[in-house]
Amino acid sequence: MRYEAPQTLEAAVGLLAEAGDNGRVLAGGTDLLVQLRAETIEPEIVVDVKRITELRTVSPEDGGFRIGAAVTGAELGEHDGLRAAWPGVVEAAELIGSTQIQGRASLGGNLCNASPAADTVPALIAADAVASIIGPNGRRDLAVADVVSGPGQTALARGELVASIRLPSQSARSADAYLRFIPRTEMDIAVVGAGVNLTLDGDGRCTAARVALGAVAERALLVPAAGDAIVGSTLDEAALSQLAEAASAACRPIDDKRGTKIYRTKVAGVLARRAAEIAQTRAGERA
Amino acid sequence: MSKCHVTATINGDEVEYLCEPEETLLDVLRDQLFLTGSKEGCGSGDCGACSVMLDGRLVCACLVLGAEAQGRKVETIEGMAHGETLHPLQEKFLEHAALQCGVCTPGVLVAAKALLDRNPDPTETEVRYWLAGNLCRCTGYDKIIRAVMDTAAEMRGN
Amino acid sequence: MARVVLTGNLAKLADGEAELDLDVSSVRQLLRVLGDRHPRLKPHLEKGLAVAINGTIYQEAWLEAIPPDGEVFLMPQIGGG
Amino acid sequence: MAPMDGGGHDLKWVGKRPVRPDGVDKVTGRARFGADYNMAGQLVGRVLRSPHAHAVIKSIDTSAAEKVPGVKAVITRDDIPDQPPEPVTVGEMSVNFSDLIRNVLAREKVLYDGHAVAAVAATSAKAAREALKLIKVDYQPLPHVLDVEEAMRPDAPVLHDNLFTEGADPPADKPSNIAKRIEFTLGDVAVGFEQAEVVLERSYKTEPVHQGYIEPHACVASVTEDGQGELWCSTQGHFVVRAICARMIGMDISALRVTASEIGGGFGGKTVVYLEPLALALSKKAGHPVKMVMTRSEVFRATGPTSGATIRVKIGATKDGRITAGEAEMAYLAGAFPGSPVNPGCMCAFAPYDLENVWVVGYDVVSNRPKVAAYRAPGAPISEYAVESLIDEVADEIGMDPIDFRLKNAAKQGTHAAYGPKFGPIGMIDTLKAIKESEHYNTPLGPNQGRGVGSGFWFNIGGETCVSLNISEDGTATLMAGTPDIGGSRATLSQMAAEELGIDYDKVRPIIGDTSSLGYTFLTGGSRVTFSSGMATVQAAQEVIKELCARAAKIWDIPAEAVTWEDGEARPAGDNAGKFDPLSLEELAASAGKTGGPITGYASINAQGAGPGFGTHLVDVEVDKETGRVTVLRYTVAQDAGKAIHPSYVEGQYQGGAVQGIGWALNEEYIYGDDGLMQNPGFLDYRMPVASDVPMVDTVIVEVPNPNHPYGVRGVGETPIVPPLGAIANAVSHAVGVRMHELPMSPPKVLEAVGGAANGAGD
Repeated sequence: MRYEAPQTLEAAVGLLAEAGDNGRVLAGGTDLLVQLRAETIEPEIVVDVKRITELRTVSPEDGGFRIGAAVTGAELGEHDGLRAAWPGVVEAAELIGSTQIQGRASLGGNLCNASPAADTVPALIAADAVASIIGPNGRRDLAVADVVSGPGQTALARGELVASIRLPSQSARSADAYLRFIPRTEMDIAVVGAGVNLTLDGDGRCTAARVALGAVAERALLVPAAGDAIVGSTLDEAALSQLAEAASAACRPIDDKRGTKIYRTKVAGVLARRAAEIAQTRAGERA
Repeated sequence: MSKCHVTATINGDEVEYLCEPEETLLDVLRDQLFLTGSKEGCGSGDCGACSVMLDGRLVCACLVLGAEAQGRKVETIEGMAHGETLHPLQEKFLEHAALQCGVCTPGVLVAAKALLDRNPDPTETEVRYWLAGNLCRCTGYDKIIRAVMDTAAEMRGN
Repeated sequence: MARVVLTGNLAKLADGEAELDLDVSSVRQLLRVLGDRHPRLKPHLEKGLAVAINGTIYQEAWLEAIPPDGEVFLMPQIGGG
Repeated sequence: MAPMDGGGHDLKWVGKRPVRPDGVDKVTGRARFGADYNMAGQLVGRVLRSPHAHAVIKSIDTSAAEKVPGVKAVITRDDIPDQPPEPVTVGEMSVNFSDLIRNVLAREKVLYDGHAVAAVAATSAKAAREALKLIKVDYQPLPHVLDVEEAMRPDAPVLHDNLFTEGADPPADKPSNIAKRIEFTLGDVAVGFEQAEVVLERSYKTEPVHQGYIEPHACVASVTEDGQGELWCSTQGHFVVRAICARMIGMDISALRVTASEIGGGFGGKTVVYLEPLALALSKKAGHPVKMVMTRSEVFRATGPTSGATIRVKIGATKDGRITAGEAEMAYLAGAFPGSPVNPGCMCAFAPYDLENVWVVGYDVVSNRPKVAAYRAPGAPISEYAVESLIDEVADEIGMDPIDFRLKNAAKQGTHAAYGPKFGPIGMIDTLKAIKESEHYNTPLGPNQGRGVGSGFWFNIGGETCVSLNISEDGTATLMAGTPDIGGSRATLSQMAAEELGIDYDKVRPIIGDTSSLGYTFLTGGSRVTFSSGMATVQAAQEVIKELCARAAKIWDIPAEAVTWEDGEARPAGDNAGKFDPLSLEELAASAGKTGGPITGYASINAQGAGPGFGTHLVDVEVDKETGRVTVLRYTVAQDAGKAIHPSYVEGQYQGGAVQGIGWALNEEYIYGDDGLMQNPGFLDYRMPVASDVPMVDTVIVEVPNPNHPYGVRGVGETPIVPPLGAIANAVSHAVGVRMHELPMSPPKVLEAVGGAANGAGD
């Protein structure tokens, strides 16, 4: 195995393109090093992207933010502006692993590891985030919802990597929230995750909502029916029940060591509802 | 494949080493530099026994490649005491009997110091969540949490 | 005479004779007498047993004295974690 | 005789909380654990493990592996001689070497996922890894069985065709997975159930759980050309390791010197050998030292755990709260080889209670899982969980406070234990009263919260122990014990030595001696160290004092009997002895050469009369009825320590045991796929409690002195893991209003119990 730590995106892309299927991107390394050790992957080259400035920077952009793919969870949590605008995305990032993991695990890594249970992905989908991808053929944008295609599978072509993720401008009376369920209070992989991003009007009526779920299908899902269930409502009991039902109905989970189909399906509804209530409170506070 | 040549600052001293590209920082610390205070409990970032500071960030040394430390600052448990003087956390851990077997202790201390350096007045809940990545099987955490809280109080001058 | 009680599977190996009155003054003597009386017990007696004499448990203690009216229980050996 | 607690003597060190002697090493990273030691020229040893749950090994071809540059030795079943399948006495243990050898390195078959098949030693980890990949093992997979009830069925795949049920009536005529049937009877349960006004019967199930020590197994071994061996390892008992390894490798016991490293947790799981014989065999073959360290995955797949079990319990009681009969039938998973702790499980099941009629039956059952190892009060938490759950349900049924119900039936001095003998002075009732009177028990609960009580018992043991105490020229003392110190025993032993000698605690420097420095000493386990090594320490100190008095007598030219030892100095026993200025330990030590040579004390004993341990735990939980999450809100432990030599370390044992119990009760379990392979061999998915999962654990140290120990010590290490399972199960049941009968009470199971999952969509 070879280790390279290029200073520029171009150099990183060049190394990855040259390596073909035998190259891996090293951002935080919290998944990659585990896979290396278990010998589930044996790449010829590992490209450490943490010395590339663009990938390590959070910058305001068009009222929103551009987050470098190698920015860590801890750094997101320490960014006051981001935290204020997108508390759901930040809380999702901060839920990944321990304090130690937080110091390393990156937003881009969480996305590209393509685990169906990744915490930030439902939050990013709910936020309608867009990934900026760079590769041998230049840059392209792709909605985060379309980056992951299945467990461990992404829509990235050979030699491509995610450079940054753009969060849009958050409109007034809008807020997001993310909740996940794990058996312990920390250190587990999500059994279910639910991200909600919603907008209220002056009367507290929901005018737009995006609900996304994690760990209930082969990849994180946007559940339009769950969002539709609360649009036009004040998130009254009936609307919330409908949201929960729609969330549960969208689940197509598996039984595995972390949860059962029945359990995940049920709890997805519970969490989606609870996350919606948190987002509602936050949005209300911004009014 | 050739080894990586790395220069890093470890506990304040400049250190040079050669490592295999797949070797972790923990392997380098333990096997090459004989800094065996950092322990390997899992090798997957789930136990925190190898906690070290990397450029001021708390990390698991088992999830960092040795090569990544090029030009960076690493602080380990071996650098926590100064000369003959223990860090207040080390003193309090002894006073509170906050260790039994002691194998998780170096990692817990490094992590606890990272917390108090950022937050001199943490709540019990904050201490518990901050240390959630440091498994201890002996103590049930009670005396560890008390020792950290007591150190914080003492360092604040209470 | 000491009152000797065999617990657990030991009683079965002693042909159901779970309680015996024996004139023995030490654990070693007790084990010998029992082994002679019930040969099926012998391997178990040799493998190691716990002996409770008036409530105090002894393990591997051949020389421990058994008082004349002692209450003696033979039990499986106890280990620990 | 040393002063007993409450005997009017002021204790200067015993009962205080001094800093442990090994403390600074442990907070600075200096302390050397199993993997922290290296020998010059050492090779890296690695193990090839079975990818099957059950398979015949048709052949093993190591030729390609041996050709890898840097590989110095490869060992398989052919490198460790077989031994007959019969128990052999090793120190205080009875060991079946045929099974042990097969567990350390598979022979005819692999019996579980992770079973060791071969091992290599190479100059680098890389070469060792590459060699493992080149070892060709031809397996013929066989059907496997994991579950205890399935393993007991007549049509189950049989693991060992030479295993016939011991204790079966009539005798077994064909092999099965049931290694043993045992039975304990007290009184007549039929009569007891007739006297009962309420009879409840329930079945319970627990999953195997791992000891979960943070330090993986590790060792370094060196065998020289003249057959001498050195072994450094992380173990609870280096004398036991020596005895077992010497026999396996074919060495004289005295030719093998074993040094116990600092040990990063054991809880029973480091009382057996895994890597040590392999490292010795590899070293012998390679002619170089070999270091071996397990990965966490290897620890989970191939070491420990303790049994999972099914337990049926039946209890009869009168409406005024007197238990008239208790019956239990339990089957414990032993793993791949016989030897589950079902025996103590049966004996402990009803031990906290004063019952006239008890009938308990147990089965030891093998299955395609790693062979169980001891885990804190082996067997007791499982059976007592079931009994404590049903006791609680009976109390509910007759409308009695659960503590009052237990008080009415609690074992006390003179009670015949359900397993036979009469208890001496014990503290069961004291622990119940302590909990009943606690502020915790008298604090109201909130919505969705439940409170649970559970009691527990463990025997504690003594055993063979050596301690030496050498007085240095300056009057300080070095104390050497043979019991590895896992949780602060160097402090407690030093406290007792200082107390006896009348010198300051920090004038005693304790170490753990290697196997060549002391006589045979049984392992650290069974809660025996403060009891047994403490007893030996006191005896060694008494011997030193006797010698000191003799030296003073010589100096004063008076009879030795005319000298007494008080406050660290020799004094004339009375006016008749003559008038002399006292001689301090320091003075006597300084002149030791002139008065007959160095002053030393040595005790080699077989400590008897360990004091039974009883505890009662109280826990409050809150249940999220929509997700099934159980949060432990508050926890209090009361336990009889006999005498707490160092109360902080006693509290630490209580707190640690309680939290291990919380893990066992709520989330820890082995998850296997249909292929029989373990799916969660790591701390990520084997969910031990983390700091944010648990509250502070309050403790009440009850002290009913053990009359068989100079300071009244009982063991305290194991009892604390017995009550939590029942206490937590009872609390969860009270919070959700439904009785659960299975551990772990993980969120999906709790949600199902409250009916939540049944309402959900999905299939």
